[in-house]
Amino acid sequence: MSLLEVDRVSKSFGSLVAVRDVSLKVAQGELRAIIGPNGAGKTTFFNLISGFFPPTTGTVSFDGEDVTGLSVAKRVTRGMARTFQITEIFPELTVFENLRIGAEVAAGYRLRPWIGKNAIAAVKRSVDEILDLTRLSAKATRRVGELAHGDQRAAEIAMALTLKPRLLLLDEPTAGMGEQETYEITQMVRRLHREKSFTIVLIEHDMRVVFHLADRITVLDQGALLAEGTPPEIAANEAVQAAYLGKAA
Amino acid sequence: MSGPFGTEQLRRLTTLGAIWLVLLLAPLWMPPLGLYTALGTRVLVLGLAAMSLNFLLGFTGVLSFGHAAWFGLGAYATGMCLKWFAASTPLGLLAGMLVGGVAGGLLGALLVRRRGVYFAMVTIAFGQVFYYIAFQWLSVTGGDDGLRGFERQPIHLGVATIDILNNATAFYYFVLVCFALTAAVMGFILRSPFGRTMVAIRENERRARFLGIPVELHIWIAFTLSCFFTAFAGGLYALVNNFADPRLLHYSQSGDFVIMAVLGGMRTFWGPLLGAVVFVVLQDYVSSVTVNWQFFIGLLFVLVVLFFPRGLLGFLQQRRRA
Amino acid sequence: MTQLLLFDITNGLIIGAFYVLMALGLSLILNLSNVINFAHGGFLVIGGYLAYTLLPYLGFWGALIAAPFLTAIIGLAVERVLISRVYGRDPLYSLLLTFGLAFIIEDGVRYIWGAQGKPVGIPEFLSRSLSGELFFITGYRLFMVATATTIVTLLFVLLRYTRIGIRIRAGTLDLETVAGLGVNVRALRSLNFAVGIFLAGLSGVLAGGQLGLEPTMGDGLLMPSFIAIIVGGVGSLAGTVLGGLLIGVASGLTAVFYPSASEAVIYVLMAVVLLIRPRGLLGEEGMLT
Amino acid sequence: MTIRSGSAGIGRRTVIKSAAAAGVAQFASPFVVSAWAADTVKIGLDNPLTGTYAAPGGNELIGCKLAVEQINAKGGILGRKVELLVEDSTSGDAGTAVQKARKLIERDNVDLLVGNVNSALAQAMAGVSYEKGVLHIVPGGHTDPITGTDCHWNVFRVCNTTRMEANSIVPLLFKTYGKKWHFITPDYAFGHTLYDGCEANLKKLGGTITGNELTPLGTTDFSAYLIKARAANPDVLIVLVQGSDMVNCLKQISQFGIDKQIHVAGTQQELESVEAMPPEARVGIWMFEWYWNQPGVAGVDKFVADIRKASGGKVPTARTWFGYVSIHSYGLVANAQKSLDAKKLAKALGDFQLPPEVKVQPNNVYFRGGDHQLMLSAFIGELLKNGDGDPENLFKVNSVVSGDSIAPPVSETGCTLKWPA
Repeated sequence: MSLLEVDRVSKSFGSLVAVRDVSLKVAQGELRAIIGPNGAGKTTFFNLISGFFPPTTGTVSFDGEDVTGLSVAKRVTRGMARTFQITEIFPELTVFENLRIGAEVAAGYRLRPWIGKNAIAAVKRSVDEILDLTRLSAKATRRVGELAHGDQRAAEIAMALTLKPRLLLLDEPTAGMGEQETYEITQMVRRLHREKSFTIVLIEHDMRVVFHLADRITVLDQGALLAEGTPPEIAANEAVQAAYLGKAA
Repeated sequence: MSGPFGTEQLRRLTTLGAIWLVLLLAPLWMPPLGLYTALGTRVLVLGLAAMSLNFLLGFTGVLSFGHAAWFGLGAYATGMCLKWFAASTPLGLLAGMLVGGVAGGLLGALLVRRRGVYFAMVTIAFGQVFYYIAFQWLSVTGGDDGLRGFERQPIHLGVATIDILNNATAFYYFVLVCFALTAAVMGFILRSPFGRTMVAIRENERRARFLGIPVELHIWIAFTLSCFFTAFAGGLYALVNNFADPRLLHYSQSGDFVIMAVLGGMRTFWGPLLGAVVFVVLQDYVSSVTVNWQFFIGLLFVLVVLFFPRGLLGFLQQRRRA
Repeated sequence: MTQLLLFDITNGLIIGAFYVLMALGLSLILNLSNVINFAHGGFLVIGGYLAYTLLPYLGFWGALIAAPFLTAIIGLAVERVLISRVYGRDPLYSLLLTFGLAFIIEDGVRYIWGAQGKPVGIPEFLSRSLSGELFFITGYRLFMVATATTIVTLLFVLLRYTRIGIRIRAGTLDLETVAGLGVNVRALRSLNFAVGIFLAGLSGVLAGGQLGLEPTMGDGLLMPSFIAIIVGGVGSLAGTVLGGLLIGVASGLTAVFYPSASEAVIYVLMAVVLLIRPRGLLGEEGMLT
Repeated sequence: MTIRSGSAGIGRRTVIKSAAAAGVAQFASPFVVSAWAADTVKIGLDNPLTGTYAAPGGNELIGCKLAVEQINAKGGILGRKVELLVEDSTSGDAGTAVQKARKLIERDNVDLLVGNVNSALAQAMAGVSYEKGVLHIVPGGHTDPITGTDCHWNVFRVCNTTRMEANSIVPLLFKTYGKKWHFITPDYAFGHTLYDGCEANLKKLGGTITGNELTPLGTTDFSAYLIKARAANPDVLIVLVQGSDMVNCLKQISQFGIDKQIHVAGTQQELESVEAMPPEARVGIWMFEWYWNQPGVAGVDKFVADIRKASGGKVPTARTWFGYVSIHSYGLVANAQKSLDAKKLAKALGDFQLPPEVKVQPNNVYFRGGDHQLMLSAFIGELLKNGDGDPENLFKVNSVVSGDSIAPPVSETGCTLKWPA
């Protein structure tokens, strides 16, 4: 049975319909890419899944539970974590401090006025683990605001990881990156998927990345579901080509 | 992070040591400078209020422009408790803290969804409600004439009794102890996981939310705590004057607290205390020199906003970082 | 009794009309520049005193026109030199800045004109009552209402049908986009601010005819207009008008039936409104939060 | 650093620069403060100079300054120069007022504390002066408790009690205007006691009260109250509000033409307020606590002339006189007793008769020993729409009632002085 199940969700702002009757099933351990031309409603769709705002119609269920009405915080505790197209971090804090907040929340300490030595040690351990996993250990004491764009993106993903998510939602992880950075992030996502077997849904523009990573691909166009399938299937799909070429032309 | 959260242990300890040394010796070094103990006491109390406000403003990034209300409520409650219920200073302070804090907490629940200017406006307006209650409910508050007829009571510690009423120095140290305790609690909270979520909200509310922090709840808690601390300071202020008047709840008082916090450096823990020192001493001094002191205080506001937005300590830190 | 009630409601509306005039200026500035102008009361006082000074030379009508313009010019200078520097920064700073300005203005006025109150004479024919029965409706108060009504109408026409006005309204909703369209936002804000201060000055002159001028008279009038905006709903000028009239009537009535709450009542009103409609009566979702 | 106008009679504003310099000097050298104490007699004035009470406070300051200059010209007190340390108490912030009182007493150790216009602040200050056992004269705070239920051995008051005001004028108003009265009363202690005084008198005379409008301090628009008052249709509308409230109230009364239909009058009236009103608003019979135009009374002309010199041509008001009296009475007893001991001087001030050049009015004026209240006359008369002879002559005095004839006996004030051992 699938971990994430989106059933015919729509979202309209006033007269504008941003997402129309889109459904999606993501299986445990799968890496799903969502693509589509600009304005296809990818990010809006993401926001519906992560609870940024509620859908106008339709339901979102996570691990068999209907989470449509749940707040962001509740979804996070259920195991959903996301990143944003425009990096969202705590610029004034160091990388370590950034991650520690996530780790403490995940450990259920967020309301604690104090935590014991062991707890502190445990938090540090999990943070170090993730720093290591994301190759950020060397920069742990730097203020995130001062890091390079690529590292900031990595740090944001690392923060999401501190939540020990069962589903990782990545909104254009390679946005605004150079060749090298893109390669590194791609490798990182790959590791997370292959080695740590995270279930991941990502929006991506860079087709190389998509076809390199994705198990399955969902294509949105003008807010509606255009196609879904394995990379080869999508590559062969005329409708998809039309949509992209149409946009290109 | 800064202040007591500074990275280098040593520097932090030395600053801490210096601050406490200066505070402890105040009664010795102030008179020769033409200052006086009572002024020191007042600075401590207002400084504590500014730090309490900054607990919210500087570390959660939420601007309340109505904190005078909780300050004043604390003062009145303390006064009334001393006047009508029990001639006990600690009890009075406790009452002040509870009344101000609870009132703040209740109203806070209505406000937490607002942000920015709107939050500021609504806090001002609600603050004024309490101002006018104090101003017009004569039978209880004494109205414009203020609440009189109570005195701070000696402190009984099993072995000895400390006369904080007639001995200005003794009272200073009493206030200093209260100050130290509250500051300790604040510092403690700010270093806890909860404290870190406050900073997270200040730094990036959206990210905080998507790290699974229920932002409204945390802002509300921070606001309420801040109200408790402020009300406690208000209680102390009632003791300083043996008097409470509506002016304490007026929004211009809130303005004073905010400027103290900003002037000293609102991203730092001790900044507001420094701000209070500068502000109170300056006001006390200038208002003796010229009838037009308000002009200079106003000018101070303008200059701080234009040239020291990060405050004195913030300014120093930038220099250090650079 | 019912007649008394009627009188008080009418009277409340008259008072409200004045609040509206002052609140509109405040509201304009808040909406476009996201600045709560604490110094608004100060500018009101300046307007009043300028009128007092000009009166001997220009007469009442001359002063009525000239004083607000001079105030607006002062306001414009202040905006260019100081306030424009905090646009786009944390609202904290604009609050503190105008807060300080309020101090400076009050003290400046006391320095120039003295602490002693000053009378502003008004034309004889205006200072008479309509009739013995409706004694509380004097020519002057009618004139105030008329002025307020005219200004409100003008303002709304301006905002609906002129290019500037439409830009100001658009800017209120989404400044970035407006800037994107190549509108000179800085000039737009300055103009808007000047208009706001003009209204403050005008209120000052009108108040001078009704009240004794006094350096501190600003504070007393600032808060009600402030509440008018919150009650009416931040971001909505129509709301401001409604709010102004409402608190006018509210304070007028309580003054009669429960005087000891006559000041507090407008805050209670506000609290109630905010509980029922967090955005204020005509405030729209998503504005200034 | 504090202004020491006594030493040179410097105007307050001109002092800034020099004062600032001196201030630096003082911060620099620890010994300045203590150095002062020895050679001069220090009087601390802690009174409003900003806010709503800035005008009366400013006038009291002028009176104090003149007195200090005169005393110094005559060789000071006990041969020592008098210096006046001026602090702005603000108009309503008790915290500041108390702070300044402590500053003056603890740091500058003044020999006499003077203030405050605002009764509430005056009482807050009295708390400090009593605690420290420093002689304290209240020039212009009217609420009764200061020399009544809350009286202290070290506190003296120059201006009237509200009860004296009521007693001085109510009978006359009753006789001239009629028996049905309606009140407009400021809603704080001063107003309440004043109203009670009037009510008591009126009851005694068999008058009736059609209503009492309690208006919050700082009310700007009185229309609602006036509508109600007019509906009650009394013979007299008594206005008890003070300062700018009084100005606004009378202004609106005249605009509504109420003074054409009902008699308008009140108890205490001050030149500061009258000058702030437009001519048409200057109506009715009132009581002044001192008035400058007293043809043929010893010392008045000289006093007026001196004040005019000091205040850029403006005449002294009752406030100016309060300040003047406060300082002089202290100087006189101190020199008479050859001492600065607070208790000794307090004893001596009791029943101390002011000499002509200080009281500047016909009747006897003295501090009553029992409650330390000055027995000053009430000047009863009518407001003049326009200055008669002098633009500032806006009041026609009909009678000058001596203080002891209007003051309730000490036994009724509720004051019992407790002297320190």
